[in-house]
Parts: sequence; structure tokens; C-alpha cells
Amino acid sequence: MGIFTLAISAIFINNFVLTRFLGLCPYIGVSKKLDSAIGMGMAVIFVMTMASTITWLIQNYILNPFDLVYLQTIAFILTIATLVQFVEMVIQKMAPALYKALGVFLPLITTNCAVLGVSIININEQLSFVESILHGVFAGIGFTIVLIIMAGLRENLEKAPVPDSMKGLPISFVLAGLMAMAFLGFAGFQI
Amino acid sequence: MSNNEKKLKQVGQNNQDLYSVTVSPHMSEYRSVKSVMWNVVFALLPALIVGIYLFGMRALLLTVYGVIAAVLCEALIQKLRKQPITVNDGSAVITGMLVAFNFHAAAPWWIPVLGSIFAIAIGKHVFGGLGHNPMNPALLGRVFLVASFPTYTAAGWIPTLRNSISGITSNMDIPAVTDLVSSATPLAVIKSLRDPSFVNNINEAFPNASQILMDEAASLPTIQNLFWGNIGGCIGEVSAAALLLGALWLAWKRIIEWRIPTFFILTVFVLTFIFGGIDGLFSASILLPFFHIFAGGLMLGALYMATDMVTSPLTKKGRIVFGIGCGFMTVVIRFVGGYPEGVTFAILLMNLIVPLIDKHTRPKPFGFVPDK
Amino acid sequence: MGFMTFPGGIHPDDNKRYSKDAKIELYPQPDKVVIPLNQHIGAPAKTIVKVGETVKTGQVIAEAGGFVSIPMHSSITGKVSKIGRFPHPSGSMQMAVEITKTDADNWVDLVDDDYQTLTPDEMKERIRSAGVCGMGGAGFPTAVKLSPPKGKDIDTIIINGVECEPYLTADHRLMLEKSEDILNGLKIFMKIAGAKQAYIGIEANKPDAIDKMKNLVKSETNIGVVALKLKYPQGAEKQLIYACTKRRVPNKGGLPLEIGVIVQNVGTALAAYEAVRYKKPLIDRVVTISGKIVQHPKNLQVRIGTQFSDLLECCGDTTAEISKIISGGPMMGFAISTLMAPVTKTSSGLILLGKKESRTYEEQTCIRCCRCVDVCPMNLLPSKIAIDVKYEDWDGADEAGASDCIKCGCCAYVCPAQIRLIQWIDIGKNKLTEMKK
Amino acid sequence: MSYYIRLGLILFLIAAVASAVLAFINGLTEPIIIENQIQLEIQARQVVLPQADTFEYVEDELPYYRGLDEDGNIVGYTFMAVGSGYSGDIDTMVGLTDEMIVSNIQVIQQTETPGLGANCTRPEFTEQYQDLDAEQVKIERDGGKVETITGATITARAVSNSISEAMIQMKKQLEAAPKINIEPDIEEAA
Amino acid sequence: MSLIKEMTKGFFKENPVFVMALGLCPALAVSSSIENAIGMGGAATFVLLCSNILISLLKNLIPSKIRIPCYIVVIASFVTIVDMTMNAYLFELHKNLGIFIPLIVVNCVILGRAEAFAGRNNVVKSIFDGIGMGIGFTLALVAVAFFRELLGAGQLLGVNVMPANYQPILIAILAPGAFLTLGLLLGLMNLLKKPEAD
Repeated sequence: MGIFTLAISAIFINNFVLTRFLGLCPYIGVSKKLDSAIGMGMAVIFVMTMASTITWLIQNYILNPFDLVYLQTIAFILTIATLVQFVEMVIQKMAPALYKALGVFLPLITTNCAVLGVSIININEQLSFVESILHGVFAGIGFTIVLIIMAGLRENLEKAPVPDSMKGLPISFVLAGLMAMAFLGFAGFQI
Repeated sequence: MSNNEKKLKQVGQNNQDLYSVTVSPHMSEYRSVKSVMWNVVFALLPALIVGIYLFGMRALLLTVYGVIAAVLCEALIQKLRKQPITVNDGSAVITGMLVAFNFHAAAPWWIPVLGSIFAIAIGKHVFGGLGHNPMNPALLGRVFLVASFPTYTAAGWIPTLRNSISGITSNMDIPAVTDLVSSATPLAVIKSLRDPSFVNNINEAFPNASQILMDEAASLPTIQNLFWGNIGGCIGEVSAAALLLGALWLAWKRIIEWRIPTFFILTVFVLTFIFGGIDGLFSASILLPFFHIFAGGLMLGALYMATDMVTSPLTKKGRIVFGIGCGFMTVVIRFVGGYPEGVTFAILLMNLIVPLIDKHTRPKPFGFVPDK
Repeated sequence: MGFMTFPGGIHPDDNKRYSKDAKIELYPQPDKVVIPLNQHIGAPAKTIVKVGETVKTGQVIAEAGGFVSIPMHSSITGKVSKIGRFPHPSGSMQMAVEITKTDADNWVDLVDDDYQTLTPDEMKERIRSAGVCGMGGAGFPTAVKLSPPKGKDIDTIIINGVECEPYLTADHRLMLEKSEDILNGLKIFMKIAGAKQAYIGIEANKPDAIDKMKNLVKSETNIGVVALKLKYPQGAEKQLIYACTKRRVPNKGGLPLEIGVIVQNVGTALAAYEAVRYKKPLIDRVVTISGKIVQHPKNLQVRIGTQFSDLLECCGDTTAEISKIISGGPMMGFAISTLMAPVTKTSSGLILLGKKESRTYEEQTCIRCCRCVDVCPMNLLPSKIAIDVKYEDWDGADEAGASDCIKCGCCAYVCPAQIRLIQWIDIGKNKLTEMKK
Repeated sequence: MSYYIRLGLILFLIAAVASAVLAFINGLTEPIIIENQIQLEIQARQVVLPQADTFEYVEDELPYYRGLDEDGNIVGYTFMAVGSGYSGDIDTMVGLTDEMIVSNIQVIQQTETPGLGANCTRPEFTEQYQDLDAEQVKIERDGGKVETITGATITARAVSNSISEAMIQMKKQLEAAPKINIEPDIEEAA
Repeated sequence: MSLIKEMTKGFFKENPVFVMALGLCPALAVSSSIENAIGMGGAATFVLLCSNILISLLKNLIPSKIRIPCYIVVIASFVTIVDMTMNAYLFELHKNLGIFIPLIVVNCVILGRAEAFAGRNNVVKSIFDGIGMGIGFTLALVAVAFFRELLGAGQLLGVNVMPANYQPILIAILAPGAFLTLGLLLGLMNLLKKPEAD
């Protein structure tokens, strides 16, 4: 699979949020303001890339050789949780400015199913090491793009007379649905 | 004492609110949202008339269904929400017309009806009604139908009645869809013609495949026919000429602005010219871009849907970005996407990023000095 | 050469046909004048007369209330009959001195100096004590405007003869009838400010005034007459400066003097000339009384403090019921509820509108048609500011440029949804000023 | 420090117990899972090539199974054709008779649009392929004999082309390796 | 009595999906048919119940510093058990639910209950809480799936229930339909909760 194909596929065609239904909690929760959406997006890209890398190594050098595939879920989730902790600590020490921007979002990512999702999909689709890493990057970018779009739209919705019963969560889902409709345009891309 | 003097004396006493006090300015163009909307309806009429001429009264019937459904739906929602009912502002009528325009005349009656209801209820009123919908309702209605009932909407196109004027009055029955799907739309033919893997496969397997393709290419309507609308297709999008006529009216009335349609169409033209050929860049015939512009919904989309005020950017620069983006996405979807028609999705996708475009193309105030 | 102009703007019907050929008529001393203490930008003047005191025409009745302020003078000969709150043309009730006529017009002593020999400071002092302020609308004390802070060099004076507000023709008539005095006033400004060049900006719909002024400055090397495109708000200070010099006044509260320019109104130039040469205080001005329903639209030279009702009387009956009275021009003027308000130093006109012209509409939803964005001469996003203000997003309003608004009214003029954009923006502007304090 | 060691130990203990439990359950379920998968493939093979009694795996560029009847005669072949459909790969199990004619097909795995492309699993669609040769396995638009699914030309074309290509490949493979095993024991004797 | 309340609160008042907005991903991903919804709901309920029991039992043994990793291990183990069991005995369903079975691990409902309830209450209460939340989760999934399957396929539990000439609104079972259905359902719930118009 070429990088381009992988990118288009992960970002648009099989967008994690709009077609794979992964990472919805942060998608709905952190899309109220554009600034925080960008911060969250960056944090997710970062963690997804790291997670893709490490979980692939674990799968192929620990679980597969020792016939421990049934421990996949435990291993991956623990790895991701540790990774997030570790990343948080490292960023805090090394790049306080970055930590300030991403800090609040990092703990949220542990329970972001997009991260575990990308790891499992990498294994299920038998991607190579490099492909796995790229998939992590692009899936994170895809997540970020829809998150930012959503935040832009929701900032405007704050100033619209949305019916009371639809305010908040419901309208966000309807909006996500309409976004997914627009993203249907990417379905069936032959690249 | 003159009449006036008496009046003035009266004023002098205490009659403070004799004259109405409003904030400035005290002059206005006396336009209204209503007049803007009805002008758009008016501008869509030529396309409708061509549609009726080509496809018979059924085209009118479907349009009327769409409009009635849209208007009733809007009125019902506003009544339920205990809001003033504003269906006479014409915006629901436009939505209804545009939804119907996007389908061929053989579609069953419930197609424009469901499309309009979805467009008005989900596309517009969940967000608070006119002026607040982030995406073009009519296009959402179209995607809803295309995704939900592909067999009725994406099946193909129906031939025109151009050879029998008398057909105009007699074509009221619902024809079976399959009877009418006589050939692929021009866009579908173009699509298969420029799919290299497809062409190669075919040539390998069947020596006479090129001949088949040539026949299909020959069946492409000539550009004149595409321009005047003498082709099969959807009710409102067949005649580029009629659509242009209406758009010129709107431009003259300053209701639509030239930037979006111009950059939209120009981008499609340039990109299809460069990438349209199957033998690499610039290998396409100069005619191909014209096919791309006049066939399908591009004219309708560029002139009436991309220019929808509510869902297009605020600033001039933003409108240029928006137009180019629409054109780019249209070509991408037409060339590599699953649908032969990319206009709908292109506009919807660009609608999504309008807030971001607005944010980044905000004009600098006159005499702008950057913050220190 | 084409006409100079600025980006944005609108083309309303200028409606000047009613009064542009009416020669300036002198309106005699009225029976009663009401002289508000606040006719200008800055601190209100402080009264120095008491009720019952008799005053001559031109006598000081109130002193400047601070550095940015002007003194007020009695505009008739009579007795101070009341000091209290009176209707003000801005629509509110404000402190004013009421003087009732007792005698024939009896002026304070005037002079006729060879004013050319005066030093700039002496000239400035005469302008200051004559109570001259900008007569175009804002009313900034002229003497203050002519004293730029140290380090700011003024190289250009622009005389604003644009009069872009529809209906108004007072400045137009002045340029035709008092052209030489205006030119002299301009020269006084140049001398005081030390400016090397000057422009007189006149809109294209006043070809006779353009010709007249052009003839007059033929021999001057450093004074030019700039013919400007017919477009509103051509006469707004920043737009006028840009059209004449291509210089942009910095936003966020920047002043023209920062780019070396001072703009003065035609009437101001005349008043300054008269103040410097004759020591004549500013007690009268030319006011346009116009409107479709006014039987005899006129340009009247009236005493400051004359009530609008008096002026209307001399213009004959109205042909239809009055529905709205505007003090100033229809784009930026104030609608007032009563004709009892007086003429002030900044009153350029009195416009009467009938029912038909003053129709008001319900505010509808913004359909984002962007007409307001396209016409805004300041490049702002009026519709966005209005929505932000409505939803109290002050940061958003600030970002969209609420504080840069010049309230020209172009946006509201073109808005098909009849949104009171100026009102919303004004609320935002005030709130932002308050927050920044 | 000992506190942290204690924490680590507790966590390790829990993880160890969990692993042990999982290992135990894995031991119970794994054979069933593998058996399920094998059964599924066998069933599919039998559906597409009902004439055959047993199947025999052959490793080649395109791996395939030989279908043998009760007497051990080759009656046909089964193989997987993989085509790129509308939204992902479509895996089709194809049964081929000895005469290189499709006996039957079954779509094993697809992610096409429900109600549209996903209709390619329906018998109305798959039965069309019966008794077609490699040239005929094309959709009508491309000169073959397969009617497309309404609204899902891409899916139909993907399935058809993948089968057609795989059939051509099979032909090559079989021509390269001459038909053997007609009478396995005779061969041995010779 | 209070135990019953502990259970029923999860059905509506504190419904994990509709009220607390937890576990949204599976609510959208596997709600295209009621069968899948029930399968997913069952799997999640099982994990929820078991982890609630175990965690409330172990809560005194686990130091609070490492409680989250411990909870995760416990939950992940049960998830894996469900995964393997379903794969062995409910092969078709397992295939349909796909990666959303392992993803139960990060379903916020379960970790949320472990943290907010089971880690603080006794076993009996935790059992009822687990069952209640599980049923609530399942109910929400089924509610979404009900509309999606009915509109999008004209079926309920795989049985045709609509008139023969009914044209399924396919978009309901596609991705956009999932979002729209959930959004409109949430809106409807709000509308019912506070009856004042709007």
C-alpha cells in the first residue's frame, strides 16, 4: 500500500470518527472550542503514532512468538495507559509549553477507543511495521481534521437559536451525522 | 396661525413620542429577505420551464410535490415550536425546488417529498431555522435520497421528450424506472472512459473493447446539446443556458456574487483539462472540460447551491477559497470517487469548513496595525 | 483623471435636489434660543451667567470645561430665562441655557484686524475663544485639533467639502457663496499647523462647487481641489484622507494627526476665518432644512440655539404628515422625538421624513448575505459583530473589529434582514470600551 | 521504595492471575475457534463445488484446492478471488469445473454498502455466474454476461473482474502443471 | 427496595448512553441491527457485572495509587474471556461486532462504574448496579438499533415488518444514520423530559 493511498484511506475514506465510530467521546466532548480541539487533535496524533509503533512491536515480538495472542487486549491497553503516563511525564519535563497545551487532554486519551482501535486494526489488517506507524499518524490526522471542523461549526452553533431540546449533545450528533453524509462523498474512492 | 404652527405648538407641550425614534441610518435599500428569496425562485423558473419542456408535466408535478412538502414541513415545525410561521419568505420554496431539480422526472412522487422533508427538518430547523443551518439543506436532502434509495436516484437518466412535444401533456403516469434507464449519464461515460485500469483490463480481455468504448463515447451528447439542455438528466440541471439566464438575473440583482461560481467552474475547467485524459497530463481533448461543466449538476450547484448565502463564506477572499475548494473536490470525486457526480459532496464538504475559512480570511480592518 | 475614492461604500439616492439650489437665507434673531452646554466632543462648558442676567449677542455665557472643550456664547440679545435640561438634538435631555429675546440684535464688539500678521498661537487663541468646533458632525474643538502633541508633524490639511450625507446641502451652498472665506480659513489652518499642502475634497455631485474652488486655487501651488467619486461615506474622515492622500489612519483608535493630516469641515474653515479676522464667536451656522414632504426646502443661516420648530415654520407647511425628524443627515443623524430641540454647532441639517420614507421593518434573521461585509468601508464583519453582541461574545465582537466601526450606517442601509446593525455594534463598542478601562 | 515494590507486586499478581485464567480459557476455546473456521471454509468449498467429495490443497501462485469425487477423480477446483470493491476487498470463493466453467461462487467476505453492493452475496446475483467461462464472467457493460446489481456497478464489476482474472491465472497454472492424479496409483506403478 | 432502585436507576434516570453520554462508540457502531445491539449489550453487561463484582471484592486489597491499572487489567481479562467465548460459540455475532468486543475495555461505562461505584460499594450493591447499568446500556443500544433496523432495512430482529412495498431508507443503517438516529433520539428524550414546548 502506498503512503498516499494509506493516507487518503485513513483520513477520509475510513475516517476513524465518521465511518469507524471510534473516538466519539473526545470528538463530542472536546469540540466546543477551536483551540482545545486543535490541542486534543495534536495530542491524539502523537499518542496514536506512539501506540501504533509499540503495540505492533509487542504483537510481533512478544505475543506472536510466545503464542500469547489471547493476552492482546490486556497487553495493549496496559501499554497504552503506561505510554500516556510516560508521555505526559516526558512532555512535562522536556517541553513545558507543549505540556501546557496538551496536558489536560493527555489523561483523556487513555480511554479514547481510537487509540486502542488503531492498534487492533493494525494487527487485524496485517499492516507492516512502517504501515502501522503511518496508519497511526494518518488516523490521528483524520481524527484531528473532523474534530477541528466540528469545533468550527459548533462555535457558530453556540450563536444560533437551536431548539432547547436539541441543544448540546443531540445537535452535535445530528451535525456529526450530516458531516458523515458529506464524507460519503469519499466512499468508493479508487486510488 | 398656520396649520403647521398649530401642530408645532402641540408638539411643544409634551407630546414627546409623536415622531418615531429609531437608530440611524434612516434610509435603507428597502430590500427584504423575502424579496431576496423570491428572486431566487424566479431565477430558477427558466430551468424549470426547460425541465417541463424536456420531460413533460411530470417534471412540474415532482417540483410541486417537493415545494409543497418543504413548505408544509416548515410551517408545521414552526407551528409546533410556537414560532411565527415564515413560509412566505420563500426559502422553503427554494429548498423544495432544488431538491426536486436534482432528480430525474421518472422518480416516484415520494422522492422529492422525503428529500424536502429531510432537508427542511434535519437540514435546517434542528439548527434553529433560516440563517443557522451550516450546510445547504437541499443538498443534504439530495444526499439523503441518493444514499437511501440508490435504485431510484442513481440509476441513470431518462431520455427527453424533445421529439414529441405532444408528450408534454401526456406524460403524467409514473413510468417504471427500469424502462427509462436507457443509458448511462454523460458523466458516467466520461468516468469509465478515463479509468485507466478499466480500459487496460478491457483491452487485455477483449480485443474489441475499444470499439465498445468508442460507441459509448459517440453517444455523448454534443456540447451544444449539453449547453442548451437537449439531453436527458435531472429535471433542473439539464440546461446550462436556462440556469445561466437565472443566475445573470440574480447577479444583476446583486443576490449572488460572481466569485464563487466563477472560481468553482474555472477550477473544474482547469483541473479536468490537466488531469482529464487517460494518457497522462494534458492528454484530454479540449472538449472534455466543457462536458464536465455542462453535464451533470455542476451549473446548478455552482450557480445556485454553492452561492447559498447562509452556507457560504462571509468574505470575498473566503468566497474565492470556497469556490476553488468546491471545484477541486468536484473533480477529485468525479475522477476517483465512487459517484460519477461530485458537485453535491464537494459543496457539502466545503460547507463544513466555512467557519474555518471565515476565521482565516477575515479582512484586516481599514488602516490595520498589528498588535505589538 | 478619474475621481478619487475608497474601498467599500454604498450609493444611496443623494436627495440633494430639494435644496441644492436654494441660496443661503439669513434667519433673523428668534424669540428664544436654547444653547446646550454640550455641543461638542469633550467636557461640557460651564455656565458663567445666572437666570435673569441680560446678555449681548456674542457674549460668553459658558466657559470651556477643560482642555478639550469650548466656550459657549449667547447667539441673541436678551435675558437668560432658564438654565436646565432641554431636549438635545442627540435625542436626550441635556443641560442648556435658555435666552429670551429682549432687544434688537446688539453684538459684542468685533474687530477687523490685519489677521495675516498674527502669530499662529494668537490665531489659535482666537479660534479657541470663539468656541469653534468641528461643524461636520462630531464637533471636536478646532483649537485642540490644531495643537498636535510634540513630535507629530502635520504636513497636510484637508478641507472636507464632501457632504456625502443625502439631503444636506449646507456645505455645498457655503462653498458656492463663501468660497473665498473658506479658502482663507484653510490658509489660517495651514499657518497654524505648519502644513505644506492642502486639499479640498468635494464629491462629484457638486460640479459647480468643484469648478468654483478650482478656479479659486488656480494660483495656489500647494492647495489642490480633489474631485471625489459619488459614494457614501466619502466624507468620513478616514475615507476622505485615504481618497486624497492614499494614507490610512491606523485602526484601534488611531488619529489622522498620526499620519500628518488634519481634516476640517467647510463650515469650520469659515467659522475659523471669521473668528481670526473679526474675533467673531461661533453663534450661527448654515442648516439645511429638507425632505420630500417639506414645501420649501431651504438652506438657512441660523443662530445656534434656534429651535427646529422655528426653522420649519419658515419653510412652509409640510405636504404630508411628519413621521420622523432627523437632526443631521439621514445616515448618521439622530431621530428626535420633538421639534423643540435646538440647532447646535454641529447641526448640519433638519430632515423631515413622511410615513413612506420612514417605514420600519421587523428585524429578521441574518441570512449571511454578506452585503454588509462588502460595503463596510472599514473592512469589518458587521453581521458577525451583531451576532456576537447578541450572544454576548465580547471577544468575538472585538476580533471582528467592533471598536473600529465608524457608524457610517452602510451595513444597516443594505441589510435585507433589516437588522439594526449600528445599534448592535454600538452596544458592543461601548461594552468593549468599558471592559478595556 | 518498598512501597512502590509492593504496588508493583500487587499489580503483577493481578496480571499474573488474569493471564493464568485467560490461558486456561484460551485452551478451552481455541480448538473450537479453529474448528469453526475450518468448517466454514469446507462448507463454502462444498457449496461452490458440490460435485466434489473431498478437497486437496495445492500450493501455487494462486493457491487452490482440487475437488475429488468418491473415486479420487478431479472434478474441479476451488480458489479465492479477491477484488477491490466499493469500500474494501471482496473475497469470493469460486468453484470451477474440470472444463474451466464456473460451477458456483460464494462471496465470503465483503464490506460493501448494505442494501446495495452488499446484495452481491444474494443468490440472485451469484447464481448468474453458474456455467459461465472466463470470457463471459464480465458485467454486461464490459461485454460479459453478468447483470449488475442496481446502483452498485462497482461491486459487480469488482467481483466479476476478480473472478475472471483468477480464472485466467488458474488456466495458466493448470496448463503449466499438466493434469495429473487421474489415476494416482497407476502413476506410481509406472 | 433500595437494591431494586440501585438497579433501575440505570434504565432511565442514569442511563449510561442517553443521560451520561458514555459508551457512545458502540452505541453507534453496532446498532445497525437489534441482534447486534443485544449481543453487544449482553457482552458489555457480562463484563460490567463481573468487573463490578471483582472490583468491589478486591477494593480493599488494591492500593488507590494503582487502582486504575488494576481495574483495567480486571476489565480487560473479562473482555478477553467474552471475546474468546463468543468467537467459539457465537461465531457470526462475533464477526459482526468485530473490534468493538475488545474495545469494551475502553468503554467508559465500565471503567466509569468501577471507579464511581464498585470501588466504593459492597458486592451486593455492585451486582445490582452492574446489572442495572448493563441493562440500561443494552436498552439504549436496542432503542437506537430499533429505529435503524426498522427504517433502514424494514426489519426487526431480521424479520420483515414493513409493508411489502416499503422502500428501506438505507441511510439509517449507514454511518450517517447512526449519528442522526442517536442525535434525534437524544433530542426526543430531552423533549419528553421537560414537556415545555421547544
